[in-house]
Amino acid sequence: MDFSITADQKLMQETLVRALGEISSLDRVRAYAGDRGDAGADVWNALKDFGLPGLLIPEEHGGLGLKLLDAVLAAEALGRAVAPVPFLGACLAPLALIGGGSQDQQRTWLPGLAAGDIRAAVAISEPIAGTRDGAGVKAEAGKLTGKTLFVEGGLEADLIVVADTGGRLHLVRGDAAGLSRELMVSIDQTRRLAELGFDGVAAEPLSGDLLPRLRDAAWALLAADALGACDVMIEKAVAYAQERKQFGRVIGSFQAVKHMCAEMAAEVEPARSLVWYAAYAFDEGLDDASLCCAHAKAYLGEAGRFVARTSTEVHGGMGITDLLGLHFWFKRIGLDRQLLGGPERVRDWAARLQGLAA
Amino acid sequence: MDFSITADQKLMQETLVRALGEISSLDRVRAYAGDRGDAGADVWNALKDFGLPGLLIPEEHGGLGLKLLDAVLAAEALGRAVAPVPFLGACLAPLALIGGGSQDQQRTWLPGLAAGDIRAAVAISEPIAGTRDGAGVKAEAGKLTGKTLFVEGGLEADLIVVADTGGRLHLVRGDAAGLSRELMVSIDQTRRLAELGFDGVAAEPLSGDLLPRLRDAAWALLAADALGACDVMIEKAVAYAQERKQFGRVIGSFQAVKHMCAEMAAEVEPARSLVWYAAYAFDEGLDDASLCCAHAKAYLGEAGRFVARTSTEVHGGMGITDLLGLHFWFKRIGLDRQLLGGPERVRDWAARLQGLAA
Amino acid sequence: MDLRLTPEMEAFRDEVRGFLEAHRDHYAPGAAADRPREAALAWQRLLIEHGYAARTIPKEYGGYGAQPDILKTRIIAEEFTRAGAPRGLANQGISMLVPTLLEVGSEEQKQAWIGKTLRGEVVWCQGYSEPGAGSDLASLQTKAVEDGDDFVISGQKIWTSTAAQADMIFCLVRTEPDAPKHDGISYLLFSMKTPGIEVRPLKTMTGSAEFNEVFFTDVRVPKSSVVLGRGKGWFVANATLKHERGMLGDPNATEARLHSLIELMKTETVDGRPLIADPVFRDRAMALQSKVLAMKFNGLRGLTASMRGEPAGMAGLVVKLQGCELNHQIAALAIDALGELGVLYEDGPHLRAKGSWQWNYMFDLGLIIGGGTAQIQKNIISERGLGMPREPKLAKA
Amino acid sequence: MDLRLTPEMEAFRDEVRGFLEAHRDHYAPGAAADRPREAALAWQRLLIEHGYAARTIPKEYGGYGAQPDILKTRIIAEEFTRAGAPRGLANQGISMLVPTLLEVGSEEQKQAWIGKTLRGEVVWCQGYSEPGAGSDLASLQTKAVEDGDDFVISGQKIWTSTAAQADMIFCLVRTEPDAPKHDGISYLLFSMKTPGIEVRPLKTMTGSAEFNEVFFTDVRVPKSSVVLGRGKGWFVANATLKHERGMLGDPNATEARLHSLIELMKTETVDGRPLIADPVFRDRAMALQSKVLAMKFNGLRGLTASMRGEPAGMAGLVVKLQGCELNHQIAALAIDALGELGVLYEDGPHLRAKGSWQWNYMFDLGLIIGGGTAQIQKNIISERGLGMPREPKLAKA
Repeated sequence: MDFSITADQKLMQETLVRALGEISSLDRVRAYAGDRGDAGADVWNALKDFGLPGLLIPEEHGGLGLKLLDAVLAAEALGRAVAPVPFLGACLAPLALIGGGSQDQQRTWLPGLAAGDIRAAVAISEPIAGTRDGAGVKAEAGKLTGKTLFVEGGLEADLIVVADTGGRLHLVRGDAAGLSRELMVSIDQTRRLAELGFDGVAAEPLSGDLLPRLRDAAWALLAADALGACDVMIEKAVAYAQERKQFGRVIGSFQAVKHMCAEMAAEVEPARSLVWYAAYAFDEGLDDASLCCAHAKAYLGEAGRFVARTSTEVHGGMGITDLLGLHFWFKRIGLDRQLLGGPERVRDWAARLQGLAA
Repeated sequence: MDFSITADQKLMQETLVRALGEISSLDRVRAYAGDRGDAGADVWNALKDFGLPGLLIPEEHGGLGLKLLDAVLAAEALGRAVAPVPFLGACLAPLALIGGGSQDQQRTWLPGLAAGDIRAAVAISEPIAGTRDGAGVKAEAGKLTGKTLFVEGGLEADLIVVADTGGRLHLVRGDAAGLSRELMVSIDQTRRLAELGFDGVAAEPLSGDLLPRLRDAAWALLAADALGACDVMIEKAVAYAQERKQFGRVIGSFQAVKHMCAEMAAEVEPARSLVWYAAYAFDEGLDDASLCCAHAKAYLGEAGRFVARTSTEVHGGMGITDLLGLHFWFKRIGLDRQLLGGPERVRDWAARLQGLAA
Repeated sequence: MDLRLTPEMEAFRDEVRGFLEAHRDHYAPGAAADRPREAALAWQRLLIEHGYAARTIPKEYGGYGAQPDILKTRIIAEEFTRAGAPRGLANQGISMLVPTLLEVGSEEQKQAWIGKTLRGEVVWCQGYSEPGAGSDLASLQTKAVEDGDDFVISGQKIWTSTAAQADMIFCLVRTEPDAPKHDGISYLLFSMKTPGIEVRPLKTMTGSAEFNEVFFTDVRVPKSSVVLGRGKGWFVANATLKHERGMLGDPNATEARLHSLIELMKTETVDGRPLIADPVFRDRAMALQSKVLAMKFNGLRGLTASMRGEPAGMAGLVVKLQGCELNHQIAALAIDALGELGVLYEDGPHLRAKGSWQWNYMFDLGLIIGGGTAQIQKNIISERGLGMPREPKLAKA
Repeated sequence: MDLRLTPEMEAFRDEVRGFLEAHRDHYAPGAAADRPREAALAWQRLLIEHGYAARTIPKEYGGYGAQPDILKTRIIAEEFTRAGAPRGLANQGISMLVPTLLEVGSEEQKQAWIGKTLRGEVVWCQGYSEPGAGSDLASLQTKAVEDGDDFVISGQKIWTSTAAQADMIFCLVRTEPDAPKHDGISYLLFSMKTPGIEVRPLKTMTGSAEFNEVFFTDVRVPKSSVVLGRGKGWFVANATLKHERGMLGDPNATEARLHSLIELMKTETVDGRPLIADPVFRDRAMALQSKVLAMKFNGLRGLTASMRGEPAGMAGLVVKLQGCELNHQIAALAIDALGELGVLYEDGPHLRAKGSWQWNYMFDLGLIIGGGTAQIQKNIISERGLGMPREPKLAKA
């Protein structure tokens, strides 16, 4: 029985965190945030060296052949660095191809995805988080029609995994005729969302009932991203409280400020184990995998909001300025909370899974 | 425009509070709590001098002819003193008789009620807070059958106003054949609840749709009772924090303790105005009376739980002992929260009232 | 308890209503952060003339000269809201400097500034907070060194809204560096055109620059700029801060926000179902309604106390803490109920209410922090409201 | 991350399971607060013999003498829970005194007390807290004055569970009144039959007396009762408190409580509809489930750290604060979901689960306060976990 990450995993994560300190410095994040034309290609390219694009792709297709637990550790590092990288597609598209793609489809796409030369996105918002603004994609005779919203990395993707309104998955090429893409500006300036329009777009179906698995993985990854961002917000609050003086003493010596920091840590620390376990259960196909992925997402949604707000408060006025840039983490956590379902919706689903709701 | 209680009302309330310090001292409350045979007759009799039994009964019938706002101020005082007095029946039965009783019925009951020689209770739990354990009373051909739960003051009442499952009200004499009463022991040892059984009990119907009005008044009164109890719990916490020393200083000088007290006060203070307004709106027949009575009940339910817990925490270990007796207030607030509907149920009703829920 | 209005007050209400109907063509809003345009200045003059702005400021200083009557003030506020009429100019000069000068200014200062400020001819900004002096404002370090008939000012201010548009600044500086910290501060009035002043916009998390930093390098102002006297600045500033606190946590605005939230939840749908049909979100909306109503009536209670010249007591002390939190929570629920749509911001066809829910969510967090953090508010409530001990003095390290 | 068990551990699990099946007739619970009866003593002896109690205590002191193996300990715990088998004696003597004596007791003390305590032949109570010394335990005032070969003890202890049933007490007293407060305390072991000891039950809000007050009037005990040495009591006590902290916040128990809550919500109805069908209560139950699962896996993570001899760090520091709060919240939801039925207590035909939800709601609040209040826990998390400053020393008044 070993409830911990391995030394290798720890090293991988630490190395990634250190590297992201350079690759995705606050200055770099700022530049990306301020320029919609900046696709963050340098950041993506630097991450290729870590094999990040191929993390979940089997070695035979040029990937690292690792598991969701590893991807989750990487997501934590990306969240820490508020890295301008869409990571959901890089994890979920391979899962879809491996689980439901033909040998042909796998051979066509996986090597390029593993190398990071092909970028992927997944469009699964409506069947998971609900249909808004008349969105939803219909599949008929190999053609997709309709629109789908909130596609992380959808603007630049060469390959898009699209869920239709029935929950079946389809592969769409980024250069397919009839496909349109539109930026959806969110509070989080570090990950761009897209609206995708389909006007009779050619698509290849994937086999099997894969959407639940994509959902589980996505929830664990978003939870991990928020976890990493929360850790940073707590660290920054503690550091600021030990440095900032008011009334002749560091504010971190005021009990109210100490307790705010303690409450953040107490909320977040147990979540780490939940996120790890959720990914492990996913990898091992354990019975409670779906439930734990859902709870990880819901827990971090709530804890994230608390930490984002409380850390900002500890920073006082500085916390709300752009000078410090704390808001990049605040907003990253805000998007992690809502994307693919807010806590209430995810919990409702957890209840359904256990037969507690109709 | 005058949003305040009058000097007379203030004086009445202060006098009552002072008198209850004697009538319902903690020792007296303890004795009542410890002896199920103790009916608190002395407390009730002492309150007769204040006209409390006839507060809402017109002067022509021997009462004070006052309004719900006055009753609410009295309820606040009773809550402060955790007085072993069932007060709901004393307010609601007259409202029912005045609103829906015949002249005969009014003449029969109101003078005795006003004098406090006749005790009344209202049995309205099921149509308001929901049916549990198969409760509910059916009316057929002037006879009541079934059972009703959670009747405050139901054990000793000479007159009972009973709501049937259709929400119509009936008058039942305490000595009616086929009526049975059973104590329902709750956490709150200062007000006894009863289960009433009806085995073809003779009853006189009251006319009109009075249940909503009784509900509004009951909610305002329970909110006021909790408000009074909350005030005491805050005062006791502040006093204890200024007297108890640990680490060489009064604990009230620790910021964490100060902030706990501040948070209690900040939660409770606005509620005072809400409770006053709810009662005023009830008295004046304003459009938002029902809504505000509901919100007063819900608000104090939530704030009450927070204050009960937080004040106990400020008292440390002493807070949970019987020595200090703080728990009498804790439990009083606990019953106020649940009786005739917890906050969630009351809010659901508030939403229905505004057409926001089906 | 009697919330009815007297016939006199009903008549006053009719009068205000009549004015607003008659002058609908003159409505011209003057945004707080900008220099008012001519139409706004004209509207402001009209309002002062009729006593709907600067109502209780003496006539000799350019006001309307009415006796304070809180109920009339409230009726005016209600009728303007009802008519959708702009309230006239609202800026820190009017809300903070004018009351301060009335209280402690010299006759010359009153004559020089109050009228022009009221009419919008002079726009002010506030120079209080510094990077090192936030909650602990009295530790401010911007220094003003005596040089002949002048002070020479060096240092930095922060959180200065309107600095770029302002003609003048009312500013706290340290004139007596050797005095105890509260006694070494002076309150100066000087032109923002004075050489040596640099204004840099301060962008916040909302993405816009609602504030500025202001840098002073050897800024020379005459000694006559001092209000009340050297070393009296802390006293003067507290008179001003008192006026600021009243501005935060307006229950009518909060009620309007809740109303918008409920409208949003009635009209927006997910999976074809209105958001309000979700019992979890609905329950949260109702819990917020409980609090909004409580704050509304708490405000009326405070108003009655003010009308009688009584202190508002605890009912007043909790307004900032509870009011700001409530606004923040209303915005939070809107975001949550909107789901993924709730994260949209700035522009785009799916954006709701121009992104104002997210904007409010962030800006309100700033208000929770600004003007006395929630922690400072809790100190105040426990110390002034509950009589608990002040933070004890520390032993020297 | 590998939660599978090795074949060796699976075999061990089978062994435990086999034992429990074979000895079903011997099951005999020994309630924590009472003196164990003979059947419970026999069961305890059987458990020690097989290594399911006192597992890692050396054989020479009456234990089983196994090497510490946290995983085996956990397997034992799981299998006993699964079988519904009583865990053997759990009292403060076994959980706190025995580990303390093993760490700092003299050979003679170990020989004298450990075996008897493990076998339940001697029952202990704990004399730590005093009315004036709660969070600030080191300020305790019960004094022990030297008189020949004895100490003469006067003072009062509080929160002493099992005091009425106990044979012996381990007790903190002040032996050196002039020493700095942490250095003047000694840790004594003495008989509760000693003349001059009076035990008064201390009733709490639950209505029962889970604790006692213990009064000492000229209680004479030999100096040889001291553990480790005079003035070393604070050090000894901290060794003991460390063991107590581990006892609070058991995630398995919390998980079982949540399970009961959900069962309750599935079976209870209002207006004929199961409580779980109410989306608002259901959402709260699910939010609690998020936290219960997080605490469960946090516990496994801590277990792994312990198995490796690594400190549990922040994952360990938060257990008491979060665990106690979670239990309290589970009880609160049960009460709320039950509506008016939720307030019933003590007896009566409508009472659910013998009133245990209300009992837990109150008792858990006591646990939030006891053993280091939530405020003290937050101090510890911020200081030890986050490295923030300790409460600064105050200037002399």
